[in-house]
This record gives sequence, structure tokens and C-alpha cells, in this order.
Amino acid sequence: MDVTVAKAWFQRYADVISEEKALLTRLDSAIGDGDHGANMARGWKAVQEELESFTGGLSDAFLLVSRTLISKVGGASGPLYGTVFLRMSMALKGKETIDETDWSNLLQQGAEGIAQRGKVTGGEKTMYDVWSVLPQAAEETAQQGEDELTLVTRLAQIAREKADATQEMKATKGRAAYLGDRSIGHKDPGAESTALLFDALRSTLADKGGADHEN
Amino acid sequence: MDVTVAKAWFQRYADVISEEKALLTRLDSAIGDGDHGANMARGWKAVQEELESFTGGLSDAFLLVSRTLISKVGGASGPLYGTVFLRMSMALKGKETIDETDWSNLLQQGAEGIAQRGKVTGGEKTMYDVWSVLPQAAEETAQQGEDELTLVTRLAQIAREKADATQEMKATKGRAAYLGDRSIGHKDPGAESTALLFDALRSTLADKGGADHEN
Amino acid sequence: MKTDAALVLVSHSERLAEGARELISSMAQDVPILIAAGDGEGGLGTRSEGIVEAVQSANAEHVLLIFDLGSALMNAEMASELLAAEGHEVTVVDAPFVEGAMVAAMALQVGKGVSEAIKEAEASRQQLKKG
Amino acid sequence: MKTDAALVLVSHSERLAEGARELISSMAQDVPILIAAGDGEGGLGTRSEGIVEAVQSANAEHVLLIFDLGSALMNAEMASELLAAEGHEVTVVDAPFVEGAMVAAMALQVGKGVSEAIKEAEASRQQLKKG
Ligand SMILES: Nc1ncnc2c1ncn2[C@@H]1O[C@H](COP(=O)(O)OP(=O)(O)O)[C@@H](O)[C@H]1O
Ligand SMILES: Nc1ncnc2c1ncn2[C@@H]1O[C@H](COP(=O)(O)OP(=O)(O)O)[C@@H](O)[C@H]1O
Ligand SMILES: [Mg+2]
Ligand SMILES: [Mg+2]
Ligand SMILES: [Mg+2]
Ligand SMILES: [Mg+2]
Repeated sequence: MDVTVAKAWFQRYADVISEEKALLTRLDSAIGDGDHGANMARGWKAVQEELESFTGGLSDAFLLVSRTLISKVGGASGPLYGTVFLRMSMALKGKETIDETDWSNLLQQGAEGIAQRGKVTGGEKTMYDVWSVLPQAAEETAQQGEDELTLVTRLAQIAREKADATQEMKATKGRAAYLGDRSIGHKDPGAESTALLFDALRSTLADKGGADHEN
Repeated sequence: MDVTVAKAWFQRYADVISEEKALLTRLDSAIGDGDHGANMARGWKAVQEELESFTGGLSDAFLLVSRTLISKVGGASGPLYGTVFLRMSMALKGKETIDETDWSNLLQQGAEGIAQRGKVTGGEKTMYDVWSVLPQAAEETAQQGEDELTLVTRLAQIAREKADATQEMKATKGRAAYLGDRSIGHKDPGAESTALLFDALRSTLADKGGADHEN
Repeated sequence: MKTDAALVLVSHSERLAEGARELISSMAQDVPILIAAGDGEGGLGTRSEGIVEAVQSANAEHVLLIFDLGSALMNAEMASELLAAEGHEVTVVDAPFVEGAMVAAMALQVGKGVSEAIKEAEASRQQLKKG
Repeated sequence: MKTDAALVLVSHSERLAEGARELISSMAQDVPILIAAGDGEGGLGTRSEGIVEAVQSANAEHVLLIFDLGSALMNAEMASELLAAEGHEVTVVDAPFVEGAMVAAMALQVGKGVSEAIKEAEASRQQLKKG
């Protein structure tokens, strides 16, 4: 995956967020303040606009996302996703592609960023419960010698499972923690937006694969 | 002292407060938020207005002052003076005059009201440091068989001394407590307004005495 | 019909109370939150009469008073004495203004009882915010 | 010329922050208090960019960030990392929003140092308000 694919990923995700804004709003209304849809939509719309004139390298593309989310998104998701993309950008300094064996470390950087920013260790019913399992999944899939599309498909699957699994968890961090036991039975909005992020990655690579074959 | 004299006292004090508003403002600006002058002026102006149409008894006159201060005065002084006059009103139920031997208990009721409302025990640099010494002074003066004017003159003197003595104290209650050591060197505004209250009492009785002699 | 419980925010500043209410209501949407703030003439201050009026208009079985600073407490306690005489159930909560009000409101929002809400609000001071 | 210290109130609500500032400034008249509040579009929220701008415009040797809830902390910490990289001295204070800001501001007002102000603000949670 190179900068062109990364840009396509971010652009597709921006579209997905715009389409799924209502879902994120609904999830956050149940256990938060109902703004996760608006927060994400505002941030990723700005990313999409910024990307139009962007001509830099891979690391810079991630930095652009980070900066844009940090400056545009009110709420927890701004600094959380902003930190994820900042750490990834730093891990990608000097690189032109993300190869199958790079994903594990990249995701690890992102997950650690969330852990530090959000002061979570796992089990708190946040997006971190999705992020935290991805580095190992990437590691194992890469070790099995799978290709990129298989790898990100696996990531997308696991992210979806983990996001859905937050439904049965009790929140102990973030706004949902105020609800205590009443947070059980509702999916975490940030976990959902994370699952959507990896599904957008999968479909971006799947389309590219189709397009590559056609060429 | 009967209800007519009590009304004259309150009316005179309202005038004094209006004249000394700037002093109280200045004192409260140094160690508080600068509104003691405005708070007192607003409350006692309203008392003055209410008294114009008042025709009740002694206890009711004190109740009128209490209710008016409680409803009109923003800040600590409203509930503090409001409680003082409420307790005094209760102590005066069924009485037509305050005699020399009544003052000690009356002041004791007032002082206890402040102690409870303000959660003070003395030494905190508040109006209570003035109020707390008055019951015993009244007791002793009455026991010496002194007349009313001598008694209230003694109260006014002691109140003035105690108010002035707050200057050297360190505040541990109320807004001035935020200043810690820096509160030393400034007189407490509520102590000053208390000294003025007893001086107004003294001058009311002194004038009445003069008037009585002339008759 | 009376609601179970309501919050009255007792503050020197109307803006402070209104801001706290908008923040809390974004989460605890169903909890009635009333305001008793200011000196009644546009300035900073608290008045027990304003608190009494807010509690009366809340029309709730039990009202929690959350106050900001200093004289707000004295006026809140003065008001609850006056209200107790009228048969109102009023509790002055010893908690950080914003944090305690949020915790109390959320406890009520999720259906906890009043005494539980008070307990949690009063315990909120112990919770490190950077935790 | 740089002032010694300034406070930045980081809140989800502009009104909450402005109300807190008016209350604090009625006592701590000489302490610069800036506001970083809201989502930048009139709604509730906090943005690290807004915090960065407030700190930069404070032009103070040391800036204390006092935050209300949850994501305000994350944005405050995010902002202080960005600002530290620019050489700014910024401390995120772990204290009740209104009570802690008042204590910090009053400590600075009476001439105490920044670390003393932080210590007192962080200790303010321990102080019972009904005491
Ligand atoms: N301390 C935290 N650590 C990790 N993730 C968190 C934390 N707090 C909140 N989140 C994530 O952020 C999401 C909420 O984001 P959003 O609604 O945009 O912000 P806010 O909670 O400030 O309104 C939650 O669903 C959760 O996944
Ligand atoms: N806890 C308290 N106990 C007794 N008196 C107090 C207390 N707090 C404040 N006071 C008195 O109230 C005076 C200040 O009144 P005022 O300025 O009208 O109210 P505020 O402090 O609310 O602005 C102080 O000078 C002090 O004498
Ligand atoms: Mg939200
Ligand atoms: Mg939010
Ligand atoms: Mg004052
Ligand atoms: Mg005041």
C-alpha cells in the first residue's frame, strides 16, 4: 500500500462516515452525548478537502489526517484518532509503502497512542478494545504469508467482531462510564467508527485489486 | 426600647449604610469581592421602604428586617444578618419592650445564629468576632445596674474595638480566606457593618434620650 | 404530577449555572435541572429567595442543591430551612459544582435513588480527573 | 512582556467557562484568565487547537489548564504536548473545575508561585465545602 492507496482509504472512509453519521449519532446518544457522528463527519470532511490539494508522501498523508482531526474534531475522538494517525505517521517516516509485515508495528503504534491518550488498558468499553487486538492479528496473518488484501480483510473482520462485542461490556472510561451498568447492551460508538475504518481499508484494497486485475 | 425605637434604629442604620456604602465596598474590595456595600445598601433600603407601612409589634419588626434581608441581599451578609434578626425576632415573641436585662440573651441568639449559619467558632476574621463578645458585655453592664443608653454605648464601643481588631487577624472563613496571610492588615467588612449597627443603636437611643429630656 | 427528583444549581453567576446545565443536560436528558443564580439584579451573588423559588417551581419529591462557593452555601442552607418548614425535601450536596452535579444527574438519569445520587456526587471529589 | 502565569479554562461550554471566569475575576482581579471552550461551531465540545491558541495568546511564562470533564482532559493533554514542542510551559491541573480554578487564581493573585498554585488547586478537592 502506497500513498495513493492511503489517500483512497482516507477518502473512502470520509464517505463512509458521512453515510453512517446517523448510526454513530444514535450509538453515542444511547451512552454518551450524541455527537460522535457529527464529530467524525466534521473531521473527515475536512480531511477529504485537505487531501484534494495534497501531494506529499505516505507519512505526510497520515500527518495530514492527524492534524486535521486534532484541529477540527471537538470531543474525545479528535485527540484519540489524532494521536493514532500521528503515531502512525511517525512510524512511517521515510517509507514509501506499507508492506504486509509493517502492519503489526503500525497498528501497535496506533493502539499505544490511544492507550496513552485515553489512559486505558483494555476492557473499558472504548475504541481501544478494538485497536488493542489488531497488532497481533496482523502479526499472525503476515507470518502465515498472506497477501495484503487477506491481511486487511482479517483486520476488518476482527475489528467488526470486537466492536460488536463492546455491546456486552460495562463502560469504565469516557462519558459512558457515568452510566455504569446501564451502558451494557449498547455498542461503543468509537469502537464502531474503528470497525468502519478497517472495513473502508478492506474495501479500498478490494476495489484496487479489482482495478489492478482489470488493468 | 419599644417597637418605635426599634424602627428608628433600623431606619437610622439604613441611612448609615447608605452613607458608608463606599467604606464597606472598599473594605470588601481589599479582601473579598467588593459587594458588601452594595449588598447592605440594597437590603437596608428595602427595609426602610417596608418599615414605612409597618404597624406590627416588636418581634414583627425584627422579622420584617430578617425577611427583607434574606430576600433582597445577595451574598453572605443576607443569610447572616437575616438569621440574626430572625433569631432575635423569635426571642422577642410576646414582648413589647427590650429591657436592660434582655439584651444579653437577645445578642446571644443573634451570635448563635451567625455561628450556625456561617459555621464559625470565633477567630476566623468575620462579623462573628464582633457579635461573639457582645452578650457577655451586655450581661455585665446590666448587672452593674446601668441604664439603657450606657449599656448600648458600651456595646457600640466594644463592637467598634472588635471590628477594628479584625484588621490584624488572618481570615479562615468566607471569601477572605482565599487570601490567607494577605488578609492580615485589612479590616473585615462584615465586622465593620456590625460596628455601625451598634453605633446606630447608640445614636438612636442618645437622640431619643435628648428628645425625652426636652419633652 | 411531581417528579421524583430535581437538581437546583446554586451559583453566583447565571452563565456558570446555565453552562453547567447545558453540559449536564447533554448527558442526563431527563433530569430536571433548575437554576438559582445571581444577585437578582444582573450581578454576581446568590439569594436564598431565588433558591426557594427554584425549589418550589421544581415540583419534585426531593430537590438536590448543588452550590458553587462560600455564600452560595449559606443561602442554600438558609433556603432549605425555610423550605423544610413548608414540607419540602431538600438536600444541600457537598460536592464540586460541575463534577458533582454531573454525577448526581447521571445517577438520577439511570434510575438510581436520591440518596444514591447524593452519595455518588459527594464521592466525586475523591475521583482523580486525570486518573 | 510576558506575565508570570495565566489560567486557561478548558470547558465543553463557553457559558460555563465565561461564568467561571467572571466569578473568579471578581476576586482574582489581576490574574489573566483565558477560555478555550466549545466545539468551535457554537456547540458543546473541546478542541486542542482552541487550547493551543488560548495558551499562545496568553503570552505567559507558565500556563495552567483547568478542564471540566472527560475529553477536555484529552484535548488539554494533546495541546500541552503540541505546546511543549514549541517550548511552552503548560500544566494540566487535576482539580475541580470551578473550585480548583478559584483556588489557583487566588494563589497567583496573592503572589504565590505557580507550583504552589497548582498544589493548592489540586488539594482543593479534599476540602469539604460545607465544612
Ligand atoms: N479515555 C478513553 N480512552 C479511549 N477511548 C475513549 C476514551 N474516552 C472516550 N473514548 C472513545 O471516544 C468515543 C466517543 O467519542 P466522541 O463522542 O467523539 O467524544 P466525546 O465522548 O467527547 O463526546 C467513545 O465511544 C470511545 O470509544
Ligand atoms: N462563614 C462565615 N461566617 C460568618 N461570617 C461570614 C462568613 N462568611 C462571610 N462572612 C461575613 O460576611 C462578610 C461579607 O459579606 P458580603 O460581602 O455581603 O458577602 P459575600 O462574601 O458573599 O460577597 C464578611 O466580611 C464576613 O464578616
Ligand atoms: Mg460524544
Ligand atoms: Mg462530546
Ligand atoms: Mg462580598
Ligand atoms: Mg458577593
